[in-house]
Amino acid sequence: MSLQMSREELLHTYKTMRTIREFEERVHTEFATGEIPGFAHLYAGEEASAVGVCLHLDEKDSIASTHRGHGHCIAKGCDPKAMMAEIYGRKTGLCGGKGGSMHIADVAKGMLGANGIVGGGAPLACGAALTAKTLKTGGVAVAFGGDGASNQGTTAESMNLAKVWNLPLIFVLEDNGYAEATASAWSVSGTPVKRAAGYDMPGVQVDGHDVFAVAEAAREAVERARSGGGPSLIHVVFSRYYGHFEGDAMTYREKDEVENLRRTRDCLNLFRERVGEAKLLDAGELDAIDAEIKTLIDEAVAEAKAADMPDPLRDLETDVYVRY
Amino acid sequence: MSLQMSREELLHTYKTMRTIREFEERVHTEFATGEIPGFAHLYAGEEASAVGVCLHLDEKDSIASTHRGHGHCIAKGCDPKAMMAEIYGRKTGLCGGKGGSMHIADVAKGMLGANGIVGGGAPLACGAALTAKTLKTGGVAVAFGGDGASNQGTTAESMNLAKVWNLPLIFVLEDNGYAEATASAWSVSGTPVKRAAGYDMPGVQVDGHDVFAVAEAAREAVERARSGGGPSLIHVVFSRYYGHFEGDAMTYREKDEVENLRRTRDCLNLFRERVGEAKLLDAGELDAIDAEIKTLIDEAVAEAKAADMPDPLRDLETDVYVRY
Amino acid sequence: MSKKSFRQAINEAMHQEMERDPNVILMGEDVAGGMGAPGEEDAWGGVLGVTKGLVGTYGRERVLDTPITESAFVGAAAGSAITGLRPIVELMFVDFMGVCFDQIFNQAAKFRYMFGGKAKTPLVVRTMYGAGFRAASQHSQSLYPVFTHIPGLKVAIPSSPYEAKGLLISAIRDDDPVIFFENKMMYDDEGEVPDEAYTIPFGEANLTREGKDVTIVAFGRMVNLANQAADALAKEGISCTVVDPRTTSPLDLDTILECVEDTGRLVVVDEASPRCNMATDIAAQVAQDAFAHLKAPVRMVAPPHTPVPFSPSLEDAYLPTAAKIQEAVRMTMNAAQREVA
Amino acid sequence: MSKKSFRQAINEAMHQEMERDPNVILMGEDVAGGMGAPGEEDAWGGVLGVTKGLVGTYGRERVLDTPITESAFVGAAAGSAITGLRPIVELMFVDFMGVCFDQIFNQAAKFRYMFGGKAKTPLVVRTMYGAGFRAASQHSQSLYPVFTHIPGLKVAIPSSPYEAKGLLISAIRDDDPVIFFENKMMYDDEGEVPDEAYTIPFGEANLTREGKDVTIVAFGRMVNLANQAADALAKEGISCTVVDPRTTSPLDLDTILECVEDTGRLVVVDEASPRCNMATDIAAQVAQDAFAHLKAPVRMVAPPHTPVPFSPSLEDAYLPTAAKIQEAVRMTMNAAQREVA
Ligand SMILES: Cc1ncc(C[n+]2csc(CCOP(=O)(O)OP(=O)(O)O)c2C)c(N)n1
Ligand SMILES: Cc1ncc(C[n+]2csc(CCOP(=O)(O)OP(=O)(O)O)c2C)c(N)n1
Ligand SMILES: [Mg+2]
Ligand SMILES: [Mg+2]
Repeated sequence: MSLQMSREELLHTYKTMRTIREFEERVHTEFATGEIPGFAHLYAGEEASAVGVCLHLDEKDSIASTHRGHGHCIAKGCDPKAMMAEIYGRKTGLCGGKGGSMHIADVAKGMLGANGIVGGGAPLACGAALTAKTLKTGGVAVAFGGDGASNQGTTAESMNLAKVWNLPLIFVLEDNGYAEATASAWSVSGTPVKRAAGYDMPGVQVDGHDVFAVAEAAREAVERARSGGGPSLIHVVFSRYYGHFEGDAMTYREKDEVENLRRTRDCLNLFRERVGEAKLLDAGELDAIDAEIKTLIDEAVAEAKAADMPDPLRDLETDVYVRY
Repeated sequence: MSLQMSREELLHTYKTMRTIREFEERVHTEFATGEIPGFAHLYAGEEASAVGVCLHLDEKDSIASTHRGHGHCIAKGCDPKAMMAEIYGRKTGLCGGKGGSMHIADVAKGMLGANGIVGGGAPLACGAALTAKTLKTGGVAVAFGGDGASNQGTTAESMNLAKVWNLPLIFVLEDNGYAEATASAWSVSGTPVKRAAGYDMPGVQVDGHDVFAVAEAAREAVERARSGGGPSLIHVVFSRYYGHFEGDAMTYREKDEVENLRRTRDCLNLFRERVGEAKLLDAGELDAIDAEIKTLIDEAVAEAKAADMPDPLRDLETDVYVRY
Repeated sequence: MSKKSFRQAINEAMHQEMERDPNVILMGEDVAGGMGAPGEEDAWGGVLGVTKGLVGTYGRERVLDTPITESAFVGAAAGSAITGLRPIVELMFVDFMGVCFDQIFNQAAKFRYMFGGKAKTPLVVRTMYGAGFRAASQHSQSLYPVFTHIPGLKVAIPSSPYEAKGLLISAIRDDDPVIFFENKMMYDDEGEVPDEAYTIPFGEANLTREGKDVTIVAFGRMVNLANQAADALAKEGISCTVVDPRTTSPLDLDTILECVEDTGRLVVVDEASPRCNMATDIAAQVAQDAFAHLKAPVRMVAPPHTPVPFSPSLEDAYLPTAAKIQEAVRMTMNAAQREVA
Repeated sequence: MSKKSFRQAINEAMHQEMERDPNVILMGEDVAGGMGAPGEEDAWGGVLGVTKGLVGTYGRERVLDTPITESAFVGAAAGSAITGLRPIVELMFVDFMGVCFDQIFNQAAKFRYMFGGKAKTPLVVRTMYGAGFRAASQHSQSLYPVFTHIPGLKVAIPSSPYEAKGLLISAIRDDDPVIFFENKMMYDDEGEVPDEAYTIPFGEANLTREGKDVTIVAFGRMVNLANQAADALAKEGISCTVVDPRTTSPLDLDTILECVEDTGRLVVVDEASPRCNMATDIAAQVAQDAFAHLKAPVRMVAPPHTPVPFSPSLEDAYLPTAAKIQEAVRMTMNAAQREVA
């Protein structure tokens, strides 16, 4: 796989992946303190997918995401500080504290929402693609979904609908090996690429630890979509570093599975190695980004903690309808 | 395709197909008189599918059917007289007049119901197959569904579930060219056989006008299921003779499409030709069956018309619960 | 103004709104009809012909046939609504909501709230409801109480061709998701309908009769039965107000309360199954907020707690009728009455 | 008899019924856990550990993990129920009903009626409901009014570990489809629970307090709040009856009516969204059937008509509380009272 990225793209890619990683590692530690309410499903280890795909998108393009949505949000341009505040349930959160981790959205940025319903996003992405097609905006849409979601009826229906309507849509199937405690090797019969072929849809499997591989596959699929060539599927194979949600003891995984992965297949390390070998960026530049992001996330947490909670009297019953 | 059927099977096959045809033609004419309430979706032209498949089933096997269910019912052994009475909404109907055409069922016979919901039957068939597997009855289940239903999420989910659970199940996809006024050539992207391959499921396409072809494919699939080999898909290609439902003017079809089909590809005619050529049955025997069935259906209609309607006072509120 | 059928009124509303706003699109199974088929283009115009002619005018880019995948296309409608279109999606029979409810109640209905007010979802789901069609248990349900229960949805139930056109145009111009219930028995009902576009505001009840003894609240087709009952009762000397709330969410409770304050008696007529339905919803709110004005027990008229039966003899007995409404009104008149202020 | 958590009580009910009847099976996402994974067999026992240990005893043939395809496996449960098994299926959060409702309300619920009484469907759907878990709009709904609305379903909502075990055993032995609602906030609640199997009949309300001034009807977790409110009100000299109907369908209306006849006042507490919910259902039936005994307006305590918010500050304000129940009771006591016979 070639490293066809401009210097700017390389920096953007690394910085975005690092932002996601730092964000998620920090949510992990903060969650353990008990201060973050509710659930959190972390994307650490999977950064290359969101970033490799969203590299080719701009604000006229839309994505629909999943319960494990922080990475997609950041890659699609959501403000990490507003996201952190949302996760803490603050009034300053991206959704005013009403949505929380599982419902972060920024429709103006084309981020149509994390989603608490497995498989819930694919039909919505069809709709965004239909808007792009109908209004001839030149936009495309991406439906992110997990291996678990790939079995859900909505995914199959959406693949057929996207094909029949010839929508500018990319299905990104993020196969992190598990749906909760169930292995994708068991729950997904056949293969996603063969399933795509069942709908006459181009499909390709890529190594999800390698952002260049993801980006290359996404470039092709996005170009196909933009040029009227219809939907595609990308089967991204990788792993999550943390439990299904924070608190999951992961008894179903090999003891050293994650440790090994972190050591040998980490997308950020692999990126550093690859750009180092190819002498495209130097380590100092990347270290500087790391430091910058660390500060950003420190601030995000501090600001979130300092921010006000929504006011029950004023905020509870607003935003249900535009007008009622 | 060989004609591997015993004489008894040949007679049963012809007689059952003729029963369905006569039943449906008669519902067609009776419907026109306005005496039959509600909807009727006729199976005429598709007899070879229900009969070719059910030939291999007995009472420990189950089928889940569709809105176009009369043929499946008859092939699975439901009493045509009780069915006709049901279609007329009589107390003597197979469901006491409560179900009507779209809900005829005879659970004791393994006929788990016609179904008003497109795609509704496949999950139920998974359940029947699970019962057979769990209780080791040796039974199998069949999920009948149309080309339209093949896109429905329930169908995709059921294919994966059947594969993952290794259920003794056969998906019979009855592709009659249309879902209402929409051509399957448009609505079904890819092909059913390729979709089955997407789930690592054996799949085969057969000519649905040829009962021998259907029976042969079904024999293989049923044997696979019974012997623990898991699910299969059979894509049956043919046509319906009447509109989507009674009253449909079929403006979307070629003017002489049905006429041509009746002339050249009728399953009953083809059967007669084939067994005649092979000198397996003689025309006289078949004519006698025709006469016998005509009488049966005449009686069915007469008895249905003469039967009482259910009594609102006694029958309206019963059968909701076993106990409430 | 001219006589139009309920079907024509709905068709005309869509025609005029599609003409007015290029972002309005229509999708559903066979709403155009004939996709991929050899026959004529506008073969069906919906299973009961309600969308007939629209594809001829607006083309297949704006009148989209769909495969039979309600989750995908209702969800696509929701997704298109938050990204700039104003979709009308036909969910043929409301009974089919079971295969796509998630996209309606967890997605479309909740976007705005979950996203902190930063989304609008101008989605209309047109759907058929109601018994009497001999269509049996899976094609005859009313189910609007289920949608009314869900915060984030609006629910409209027109009771005449005039109401249908005005309410549908309001629904299409509304920025929130609206579930629009069409009673399948009413498509051939005729009434005076203005030729030009007009709106009927949501949450404003319509009084089709004004009386002094009993307030009857009814929805959709039941409004006609309530009117018939009121006419018959007038001959017995019982004078009824008939309230058609038009929308169950938002609900014009104020008007209902005012009518009950005047009459002191309430009968609610609902075609939906009797538990947790609109009859209980309104009866309970009145018993809470206008209790002091009630002279007699509230009465609810609804079908029994059974699926809808197929057989005509049973289905006719299943449905509320004008006679049953009259009976309920007489019961409230004959019940031990109580003095009110 | 020993102290057990709500979670243990439910787990024990399943254990004992699976032991008693080999046709009882259990299925759902990760109800065993670990399918295809390298780690230990009984990894999860359900997302909140309710089914833990069952696979160890009954094996993977009777404790079936499923892919995330609720329509397929809930439908498979229904199909297995009419062909001889007695499945318990876990629909993790009731909010997910939107992707599989058809198999519940059009299939399982209606088989018996549509088939003229010639089928039985001994299906139990166990599912989590309720807010307070900081799980936001799509994981916090109550939704039992939607299931209560549907003829053919039974709906049970246990309010304590004791109730949970007895009602679940009844549900498993019942020949009709039962939706069994577990409040996710209650899993660690403890209470005395007999070790042996026992049943609590459906449709028989339980009076957890008996008083003379006000009848409070509440469901599930709300029963505890109602009891707390009753205890606090007793100190103010207001004496309350608290009714836990246990099942919303069938509903023991007779007991509720009797209590209202005694107290003359009714407050209904419901965690579900306020429109067409159980509070309106009961308030309306009482206002119809026990009107003559009501001294004061019925009062309903329910959340506002909004999705469930995420932020703790909002969610706490969203939910009914003992204080809100007390306030409602005081309002009925302070409302203009009316003489009754
Ligand atoms: C319809 C539905 N069913 C079940 C769940 C519960 N659930 C949340 S995430 C999850 C696993 C999803 O697996 P996958 O799609 O592989 O995504 P991953 O968590 O691995 O990113 C499940 C079962 C849900 N949220 N929605
Ligand atoms: C969920 C659902 N959507 C739509 C319908 C309306 N409908 C009934 S039959 C039918 C066409 C089905 O086509 P197909 O599966 O090919 O079966 P065929 O009628 O050709 O036998 C449609 C759309 C329905 N009954 N259920
Ligand atoms: Mg996964
Ligand atoms: Mg078809």
